[in-house]
Amino acid sequence: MTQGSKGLAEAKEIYQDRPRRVKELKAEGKKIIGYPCIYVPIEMMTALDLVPYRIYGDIREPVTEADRGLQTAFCPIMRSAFDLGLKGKYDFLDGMVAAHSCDPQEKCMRVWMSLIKYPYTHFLDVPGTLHEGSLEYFKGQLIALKKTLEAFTGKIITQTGLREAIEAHNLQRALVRELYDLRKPDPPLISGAETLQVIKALTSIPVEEGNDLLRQVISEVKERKNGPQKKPARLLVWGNTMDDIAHTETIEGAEANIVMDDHCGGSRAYRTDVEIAEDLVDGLADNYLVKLVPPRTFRVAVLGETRKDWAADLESRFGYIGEYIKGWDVNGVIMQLVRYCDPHGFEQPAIKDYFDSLGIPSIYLEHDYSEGALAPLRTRVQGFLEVIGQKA
Amino acid sequence: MYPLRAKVDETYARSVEAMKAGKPTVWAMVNWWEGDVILKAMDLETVYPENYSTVCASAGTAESYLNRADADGFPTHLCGYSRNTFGYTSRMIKELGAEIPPEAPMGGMPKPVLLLSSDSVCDARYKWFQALGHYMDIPVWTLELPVPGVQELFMDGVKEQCISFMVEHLREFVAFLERLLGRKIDWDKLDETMKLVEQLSRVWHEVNELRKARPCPMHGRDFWSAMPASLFLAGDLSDTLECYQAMYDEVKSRVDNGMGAIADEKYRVVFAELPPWHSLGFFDRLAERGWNIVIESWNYHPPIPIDLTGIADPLERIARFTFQWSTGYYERALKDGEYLGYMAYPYLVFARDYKCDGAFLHPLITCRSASTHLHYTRELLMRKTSVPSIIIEGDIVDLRLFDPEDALRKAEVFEETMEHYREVRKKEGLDW
Amino acid sequence: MYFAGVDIGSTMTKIVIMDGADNICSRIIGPTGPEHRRLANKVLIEALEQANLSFAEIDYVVATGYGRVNVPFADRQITELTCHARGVASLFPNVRTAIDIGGQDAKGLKIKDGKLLDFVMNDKCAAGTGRFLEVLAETLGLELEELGGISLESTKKIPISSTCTIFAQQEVIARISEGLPLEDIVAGVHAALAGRVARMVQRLRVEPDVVLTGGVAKNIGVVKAMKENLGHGILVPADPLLTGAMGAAILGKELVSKAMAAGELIERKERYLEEVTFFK
Amino acid sequence: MAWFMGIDIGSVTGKGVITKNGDVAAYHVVSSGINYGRAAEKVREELLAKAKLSPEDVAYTIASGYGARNVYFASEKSADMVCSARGVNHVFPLARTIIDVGGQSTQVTRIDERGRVVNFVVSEKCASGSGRFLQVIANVLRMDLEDIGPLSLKSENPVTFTTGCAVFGESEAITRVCEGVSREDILAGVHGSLADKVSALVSRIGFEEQCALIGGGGLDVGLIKSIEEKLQIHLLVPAQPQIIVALGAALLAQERQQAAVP
Repeated sequence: MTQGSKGLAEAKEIYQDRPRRVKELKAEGKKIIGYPCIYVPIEMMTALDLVPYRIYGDIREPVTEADRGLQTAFCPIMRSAFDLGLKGKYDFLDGMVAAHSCDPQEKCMRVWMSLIKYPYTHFLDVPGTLHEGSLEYFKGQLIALKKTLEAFTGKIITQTGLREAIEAHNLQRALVRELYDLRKPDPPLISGAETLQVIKALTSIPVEEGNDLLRQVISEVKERKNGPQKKPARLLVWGNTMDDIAHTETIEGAEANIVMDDHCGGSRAYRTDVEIAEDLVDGLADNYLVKLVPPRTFRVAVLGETRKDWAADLESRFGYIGEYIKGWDVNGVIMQLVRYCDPHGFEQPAIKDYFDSLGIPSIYLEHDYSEGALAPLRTRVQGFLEVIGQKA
Repeated sequence: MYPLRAKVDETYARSVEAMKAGKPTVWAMVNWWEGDVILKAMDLETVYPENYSTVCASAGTAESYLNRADADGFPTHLCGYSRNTFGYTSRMIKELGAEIPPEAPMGGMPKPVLLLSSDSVCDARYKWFQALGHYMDIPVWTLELPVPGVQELFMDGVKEQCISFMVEHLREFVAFLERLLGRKIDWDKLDETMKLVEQLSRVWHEVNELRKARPCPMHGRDFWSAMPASLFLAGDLSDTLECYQAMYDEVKSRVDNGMGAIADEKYRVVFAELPPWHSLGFFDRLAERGWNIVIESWNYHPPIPIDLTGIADPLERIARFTFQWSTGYYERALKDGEYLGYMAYPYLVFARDYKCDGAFLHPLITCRSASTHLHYTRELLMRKTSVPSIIIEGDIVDLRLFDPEDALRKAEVFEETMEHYREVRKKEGLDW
Repeated sequence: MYFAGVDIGSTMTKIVIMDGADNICSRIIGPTGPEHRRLANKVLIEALEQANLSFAEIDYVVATGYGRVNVPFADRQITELTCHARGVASLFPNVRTAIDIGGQDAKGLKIKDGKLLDFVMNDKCAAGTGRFLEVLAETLGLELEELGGISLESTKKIPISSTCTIFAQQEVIARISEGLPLEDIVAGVHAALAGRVARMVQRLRVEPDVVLTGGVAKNIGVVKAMKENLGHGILVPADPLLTGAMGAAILGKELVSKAMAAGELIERKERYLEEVTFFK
Repeated sequence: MAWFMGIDIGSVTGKGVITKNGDVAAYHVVSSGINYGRAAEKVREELLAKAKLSPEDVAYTIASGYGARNVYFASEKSADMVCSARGVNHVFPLARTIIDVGGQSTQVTRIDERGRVVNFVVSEKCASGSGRFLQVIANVLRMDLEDIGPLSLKSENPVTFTTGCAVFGESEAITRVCEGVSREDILAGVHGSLADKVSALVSRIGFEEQCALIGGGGLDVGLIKSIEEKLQIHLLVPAQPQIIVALGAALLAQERQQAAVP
């Protein structure tokens, strides 16, 4: 075992018991702020020495309380998270910042904040389009968030403080991208499951600790001999939020390596950096509204176009995935959705059109947010791999 | 009251004529006046796929469209209205070379020059028009309606930021329309149109205020038949205004003469979401049991009136008007510590102001955004005013889902529940 | 040379043994019932006896189907999707769309030149599978085999609106109590099943030739209803249960001959003619 | 002194009760089969025979349950929640919550001290939350419904049932059998998932001690145990849990008849 070999093991540990670290920090007097998705600018929390802690569901926990506030036919991820909230599993939080990233989350978090009162809550509106006024409005929303965070902590977010926070999170983004680059070789140096554990760990601890963890993992992964095996299929997983290794094992249990992903439990939050602009909030607004890629934002090839071109439209919406496919030498795409997701659901069949245009085989898998819902997918995945094999 | 319903049907016929006459038509999402007033002022014939899907469902053509959308690869869990429209468009474009399908009810929806979506209320309503690009290269414009948090709206400057964002956005939209149509907007006409909308909405609001009377003079069924004229701005607006005024007089005289909408008002009930259109007769059977629907679905009501006089810019009046629709209840919500200030909270206000005995909540299975908040509404009404709710599932396109027999069986039991909570509210010192 | 295809479904085991010239030496449909599923080895012994072969004489064994995972006497596992496609194509070279309605699932396969291009699958809801018919036959007190004939008598099929099998069952009971004609109810049941499967398969853009396999393919009523739903003629193999096993045997043969042509050594597992287990 | 009859035709069994002065004079249970009308008649004949009465002796009859409309001889119909409320209140005056695990659906009803419905909730249009699920699994395991409860209690490590669907619960059970999982662990798993459904229903309308369990589910000690563990309560279970709705119907019959006669 090399010196850095604690990395993956530690990531796994945190993954298995996420609240452990923040509870320690809370005991030391730190304040923990929950946030449900990647649209929340956690830099502002870091700048105030608050610890951002991402809220997930738990595919192993039966949902028994959520009906109090949500119907059954509803994003099962949010339903599960909300259920955990009602069961007191998130009681250690000192506050919650929600964002209007998608409709289910907006509605769910408004209900959540109404039923469970935390010392601090804030709701951040996110415009649906990228028109001229959108950025300015969103900036106004960020400034409002800044104000309530300051009021809650009784501290001021200084330029230096925010700059340092942004730099720390940009460093984290860079390190994550470095980690993902280690999946370009064949076989990849790190598996999809391991990557998922690392990402989930990062959303459970302060940014600096996360960056140390990343450095350890990267050096360990580079040196270790017992990495993933070479397998015929190199897959990209596109989807909403895959947050449990049960998701990846369904695929990597077969003759495939997941070498790249594009979903909200994976690379998406780390794809782009926050620009250090003169007004730092401008940089944040630009990254969180414009640069983030989830389909919840309405994108067209040309703003205000009076003549539409579907192909250009697809390129403008999915072009970055095309880059992934080239860069990571992907030979198949799994479009994996935890069901009842409108923003991603409506991308079908458009995104399939796009993959077809690249000549990349793709398969759409839709399942409930439970471990057992994944087992039946195995035959589908293996069948898909056989289809790829025939093409090869 | 029915002339108002007829106005909507007219618009489909008119849009078809318009297309035949080479005039441009628009497919629009219900946008709560934000875009409609402008379309109206620019003489654009507009149809509403959401509304048209209801028509298809009642006419029995929906199923074949749904199957077609399914076959084209759209996930079946998506909004039923959207899948109906995908199927319709697929048939029109892929099979009939942009000709209106012969089986299409009410003359059908002609191929549009513009898809006007709106990001208010749910994601489906803009993702869906974006996805129509799969069939036709039609420009899409998405209207922005900001939805700040309840606490956050009342922070310094936030509300004005929302308004100026909307105004700037609408100015861009007008410029876009002018580019698209190659003609300028008539600002005076826009101003006039908006004035009419303000007036008829105010009258329509007053009509519904009258329903607070005991017994309630107007049943939900009459609301449903009259609502579309104000929501879709169908027909000639000054006619519409007169219709609503006539309606006001009729309802007022009923109040003055103590006339109720039903024979014997035993239960004052608030109804949520779209009704089961195909079996509205069901409400008569409830009426026989003394159920009066005294108020319903806040989102199909006009905004609580605000004073817009003295605001010269019609775009700003539109912005404030629509924004008031979605945030008009926020102030009271904040006082109650409730953060779902628009979808669920208004029902609490209804239950209190209309002194309701119970809530009839009607989730629409394939319309999640219309149903998401209903379970919470149940919780909210019970927690804050001890008003019980009955939840009976239905759907917007699969009409079989709503089972009147079963619903009636539950309604009968629910009467004991309503009786019980009447006592509870008395003990709590509430006056109904 | 001899090749065996072993298709272990959710309720029965199907085995085909072929020689190098694709002649079928034996075909066996094994004991039904979940408890017996582990005894696929017994079915193979039976098949070997029928073909007068010893296990050692089988050059390659491919296992497929629901229970393919831990088959101690198989050289290789291939999904039922690929195997069905291959098996159907061997019988109908022009097949473009294959539909297999099994006891616990339903599949749609898009095929070109014998190769699987794309597929859809339902194993989430029983209402789209053969189980739907089993449950309702039971309810009506009929044998599964009787359904098809009876439904042809129908003059006016009664729509079954319930999407869930259990509630379809309640609905059927209600219809019977109303004294509606049996044949019309059965026809309604067939239409309901066919409608669900057709919608799923249409995602593949159905092209002829269309082949229907699985136990349900023996039901003339369902075949008729599928035809009405898809607007294409439906081809049904003589032995609609065996296409998966056939495909498995053929794929086995192709693997071996491909390896031999390339002068490679075909990879074989240690094979034991023992009970199948289902532990991971 | 008049006699009153309550008939409850469920999707699986038909039950009937004759009362006199609010006491059970006779009760009977048959299988509903596929003809509810006939099932109702059969129940009635048996009841009259047991109570040694002729049809005229019965002053008023109320029918309830899924097949209520097929009970042609009933004076009127009433919803099962109302009947179960009356019935439970009669047997357990202190009960304020009723869990009714029936053949086709599961219902939670809250009642007041007079046996009137305070609030209620019915499981969604799916059999997964109903006793039907137990029946299906019992068939797979080739067991009688009566025997599954005691066996389930023996379970060391229950399997988790992942599918909501009763039919796929069946195929899941089949798979487990093949995997060699013990029957008690499978049964305990089914009981666990049913208990989850029940507590999800309870979460919607709240809960008040004491709580009664009725319907066919009340015959299943395994289900009783898992619900008690899930909700952390003690359940009141009548000796004949499946006839409570019929009993309530008979009591309601008396109520209605006395209301009718001035």
